[in-house]
Amino acid sequence: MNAQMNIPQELFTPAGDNTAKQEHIARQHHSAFYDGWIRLRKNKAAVVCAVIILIIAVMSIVVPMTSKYTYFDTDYANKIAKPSAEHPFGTDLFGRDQWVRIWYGTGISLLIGLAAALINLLIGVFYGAISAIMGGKVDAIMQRIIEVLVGIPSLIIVILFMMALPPGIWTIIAAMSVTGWVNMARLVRAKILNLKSQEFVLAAQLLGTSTWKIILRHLIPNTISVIVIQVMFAIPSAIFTEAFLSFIGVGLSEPKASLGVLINNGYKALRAAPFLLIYPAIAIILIMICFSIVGDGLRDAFDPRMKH
Amino acid sequence: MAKYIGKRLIYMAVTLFVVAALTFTLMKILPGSPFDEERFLRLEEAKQAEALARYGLDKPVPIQFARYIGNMLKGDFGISFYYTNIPVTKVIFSRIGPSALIGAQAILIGLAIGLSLGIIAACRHNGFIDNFTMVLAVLGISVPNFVAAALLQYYFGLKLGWLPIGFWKSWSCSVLPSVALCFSPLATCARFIRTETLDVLQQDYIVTARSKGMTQARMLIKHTLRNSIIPVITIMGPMVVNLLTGSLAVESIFSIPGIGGLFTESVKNNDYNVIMGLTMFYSLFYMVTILIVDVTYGLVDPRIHIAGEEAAE
Amino acid sequence: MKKLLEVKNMHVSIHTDSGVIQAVRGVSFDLYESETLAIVGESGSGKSITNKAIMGLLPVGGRIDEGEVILNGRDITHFSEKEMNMIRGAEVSMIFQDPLTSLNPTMTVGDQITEMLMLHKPEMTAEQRKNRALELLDMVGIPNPAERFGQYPHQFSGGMRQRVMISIALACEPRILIADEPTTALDVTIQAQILELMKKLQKKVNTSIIIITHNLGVVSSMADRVVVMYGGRFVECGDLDEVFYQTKHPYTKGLLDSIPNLQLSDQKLYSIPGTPPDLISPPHGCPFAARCERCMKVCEKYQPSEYEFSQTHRASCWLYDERAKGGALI
Amino acid sequence: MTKTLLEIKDLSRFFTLSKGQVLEAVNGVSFDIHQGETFGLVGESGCGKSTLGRTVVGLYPPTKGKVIFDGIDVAGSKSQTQKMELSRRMQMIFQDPYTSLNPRMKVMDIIAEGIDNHHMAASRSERNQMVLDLLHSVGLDEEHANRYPHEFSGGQRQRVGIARALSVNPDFIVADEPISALDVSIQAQVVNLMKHLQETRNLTYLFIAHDLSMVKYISNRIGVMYLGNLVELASSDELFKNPLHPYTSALLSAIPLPDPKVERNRSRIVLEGNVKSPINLPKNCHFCTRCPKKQAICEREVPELKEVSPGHFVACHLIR
Repeated sequence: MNAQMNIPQELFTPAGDNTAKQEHIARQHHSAFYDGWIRLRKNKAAVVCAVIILIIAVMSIVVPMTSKYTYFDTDYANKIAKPSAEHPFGTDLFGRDQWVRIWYGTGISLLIGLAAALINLLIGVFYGAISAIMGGKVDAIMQRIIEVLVGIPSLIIVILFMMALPPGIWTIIAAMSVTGWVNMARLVRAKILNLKSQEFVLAAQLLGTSTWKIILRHLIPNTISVIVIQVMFAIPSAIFTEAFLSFIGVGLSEPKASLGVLINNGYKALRAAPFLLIYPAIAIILIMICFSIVGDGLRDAFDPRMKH
Repeated sequence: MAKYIGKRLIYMAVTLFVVAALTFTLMKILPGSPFDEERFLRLEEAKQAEALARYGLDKPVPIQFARYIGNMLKGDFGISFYYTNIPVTKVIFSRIGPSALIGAQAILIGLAIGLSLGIIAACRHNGFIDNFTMVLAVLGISVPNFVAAALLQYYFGLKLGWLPIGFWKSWSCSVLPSVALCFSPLATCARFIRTETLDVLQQDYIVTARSKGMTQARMLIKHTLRNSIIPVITIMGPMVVNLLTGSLAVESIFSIPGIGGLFTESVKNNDYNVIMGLTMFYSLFYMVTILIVDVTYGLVDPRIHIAGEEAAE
Repeated sequence: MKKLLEVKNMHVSIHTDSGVIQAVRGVSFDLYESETLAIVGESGSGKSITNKAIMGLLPVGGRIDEGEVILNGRDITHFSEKEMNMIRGAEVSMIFQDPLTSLNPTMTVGDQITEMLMLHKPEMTAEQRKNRALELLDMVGIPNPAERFGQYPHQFSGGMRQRVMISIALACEPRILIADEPTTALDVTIQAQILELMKKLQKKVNTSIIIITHNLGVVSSMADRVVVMYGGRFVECGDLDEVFYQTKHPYTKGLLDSIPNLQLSDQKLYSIPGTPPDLISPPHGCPFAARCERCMKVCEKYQPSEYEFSQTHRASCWLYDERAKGGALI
Repeated sequence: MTKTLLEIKDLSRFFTLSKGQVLEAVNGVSFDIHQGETFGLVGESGCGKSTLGRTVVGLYPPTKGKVIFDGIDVAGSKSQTQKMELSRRMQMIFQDPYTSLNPRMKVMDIIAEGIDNHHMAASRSERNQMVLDLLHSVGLDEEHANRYPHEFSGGQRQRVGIARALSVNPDFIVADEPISALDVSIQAQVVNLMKHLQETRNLTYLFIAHDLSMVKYISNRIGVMYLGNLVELASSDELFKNPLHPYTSALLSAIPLPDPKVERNRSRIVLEGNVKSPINLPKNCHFCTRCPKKQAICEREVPELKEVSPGHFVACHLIR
């Protein structure tokens, strides 16, 4: 108790007007996105994976351009050459340089994954938003359509599409977009329906804000986190689907190369040269891992409540 | 309850019709048909017309479709072009056995390991097991099943020779395919049950349970798992469906006479009727699974009133 | 009267990813036999964390840094989980604020009551446990207990569920019942029912109650003694009449003046300016300094010591230091 | 006689949950609100007071009956100018400080939204100045303008909500439980602020709450609702001194008073049972299942609101 005793007498005088400090906010100022960014930065794994994805994307463009080999040059002289300085990833059955082919294939797979995810995003967001915003009858009908589409085994339909249409990158993307957008539509609709009943949207209506302005200023900004997270999971699943299609022989045709084609070729020559399968396999697994971890990181940072 | 199921059946019927229409049109615009092989071209004109007639391919398309739906309702999916004269239904049912076995084994392994790992991970949050499970789970959903199948076949089949590399001679032939297929259910299950359990552990009734002075084990079983296991039912549907599509590649790798392999085969051989039949089978199986999952969820979770009894005052 | 519980100079901190919250920064109080002690404070005052610390139910990252908890003469502050399990539910039990989420939704109400008996009364047979549970349901005023025994929590209204919580807590006739804002989530008429029930049961089961609330009306109708907390610290404590009528601490005075008096028709309601302190970087002086109209320089620098006004009435405020000339508030 | 700003005529609002299940949130309610007055509306959860508030401002269309605001039928067909005028003169303050502000918008833009909609500011600098004046009038300042809602405490967020409502110089504000999510000391701050703003800006309030003591402090007249019906209406002093309807007296006696001496020696009416579900209600006095003075007639007919003494209305068969 003695510490309290020797407090000087003059401290016992009124401390003057402290109203200024009353409303003061202790923590320094930053925005909601900034908050999410801090949480994301703390997640080391997510940051590392994001960097890896970037490096892969850049390499998949740069390597095919700068390398002296192309993805289709055949060189029957040194078929199935072991990985060497000349051919870091060796050569395949037709003597084609695997180094270029794998990077080219990764590029194609990423392109397909991104394109399919973005198209699904566009259709899904519009469908979900219109269904939620219009509400009533329109919403009911659009929901029936979704319930019917959900019943369709999407991969089977995609395979049939691939058989019916001439193979090519854009066919794969189109095929995957037939029922790929349903998930995004359901997530966006649920989020907007929830937002529509929030009090800040009611307040905006009362202030005379037009429907369009409510959508642009209130609904969309609060839905972005849901959309971004869903895209991060849609890209790897699109890459997986493409690889699957090429593996069962309905995907891209020779000499075009995607990870699926490379894995398929690698599988055919598995006994002779396992490395022809292992390198593309590692590539696709690495991409899938990185996207999953970054996706999880984004969800925990920006929308903690939304469960996977 | 009956009303609910009735409504769902109607939707299923509509979906099946849409799938049938979609597949039928795709069939019609498919390049090449089973009759392009030289064998067919060598037949004279009349013989060709007669063969087409026998398969009803000479009629205008809408009529063919109407007739096809009519037969389908009677359970007749036409006959396979590849396996000449054998009805499609017979072909399909003869090949369900292996697929069912592999699928069941894959799900059982996935559930057993996935659930236990996920639950331990949640209880030891941020402990070693938690991180290990997370790594395993991410790997599980990142390794495509056909890559896993190929590698398993190469190492355990070829290199070490412990297990047969394919075909369907004995039970041991089903081990490698099941393992290849179990990665994705295992991973999805582990991640899901871990998130659900972590969520439940933060609920108020867990604090109540702790305030009753019960042991950690009892609280885990009686209060935590009881609430976090129920939602696992909801992911059973998508899990089974992923298995369906996974079996397409895995069965062709291990050349297993399953319906997955059949589908890939009939795709290569443009065997229209089998493809149509299989698509309908897959679609029906897919929707029945989802219906069973929804109904079980309603029965198991006392809070949902599918059974229709009102909240007493 | 015999002293049941003694809390001495308790400090609790909670480690979260946005920083370490100094939730409780020095609180002491006692609880005597068959008495009702009210712990009053606004959100963030640490009233709930203090009691969860007593029961060893701190959230993840929570830790008792300093201080002691003496229950019936035994120091249970650092009891092992096993030892605490012997006490929880048997000697001290707890009921919580939100009846809608405090019961296990997938377990029948009957099972949740008998479970408490199973844990602490192993000698009872299943039959005896069921009868005791039915008796408890009737005791807390739930109509036709036999039928309701097998039903699930979602089939009960808010008020009914709180009665079930009480029957669970009192199943083993504990010496102490800690009620954490038991009626905050309920409507006024239902709240009156629950408060009457708790008073009736206290006499019947002879248990002491610690009621945690921010509603001074509930305090004046339920409590014998009051402890007021602010910013994680003890501010004032004493008998009901002492705290309400001879209020010493400016915060308590401010709280009392912020509530409209139904008898007066044109009363000017006093409102304490400013907002509660952020306990991640708590003020090093008196927590109420920033909002106190009689704040002195010393209040901003040093945490006030305690001053006694009667055998039971104490307050922690520099105004009552002899060097503060002005002295008493009223 | 002060001007009547708002007339509510036999207003009903039902929600059809599913076939055969109709939720009668508001059922045949009529009362007027005078210019410059604070009309308190109290009742327990599920009595329909929030639904009534939202129907009055036009967020929900009424199922039956009318809401006339200064001569304009709120739900009727209105010209564009009338619609904009209504959206300027009627505003609302919400209960939950955490969901009533858009988390992705700065406080400056939240408050300025109304000003932009009604083009009340000639230039951007004038707009910003108007926002700063509004912030000062609710006890906040420039430091808060560029911050986001998640950086504020509950009480401060509520004040931003009030500033937003004031931004379009409304005449009438519906406050839907503005203080029930706040601490006691912060409640008094917000209520005093609303009272001050009422005097300086000549506002009329419809103040909805379940905390009766705070409602008495701020209201001139108080209406008590039970399961969708208005059961009693009187001036706030009259209601507390001489409650007529059995439910009102039970409600008042249930309030625990922060005054130990009074609490010790007062007898309390403790109602048995709890509120019925408002779905498919029978045509009778809905309080009959819990009313200590219940008689046969109460279970057969719906009592109508009668003026038993000047300004004191009650809906109960026992009181003529």
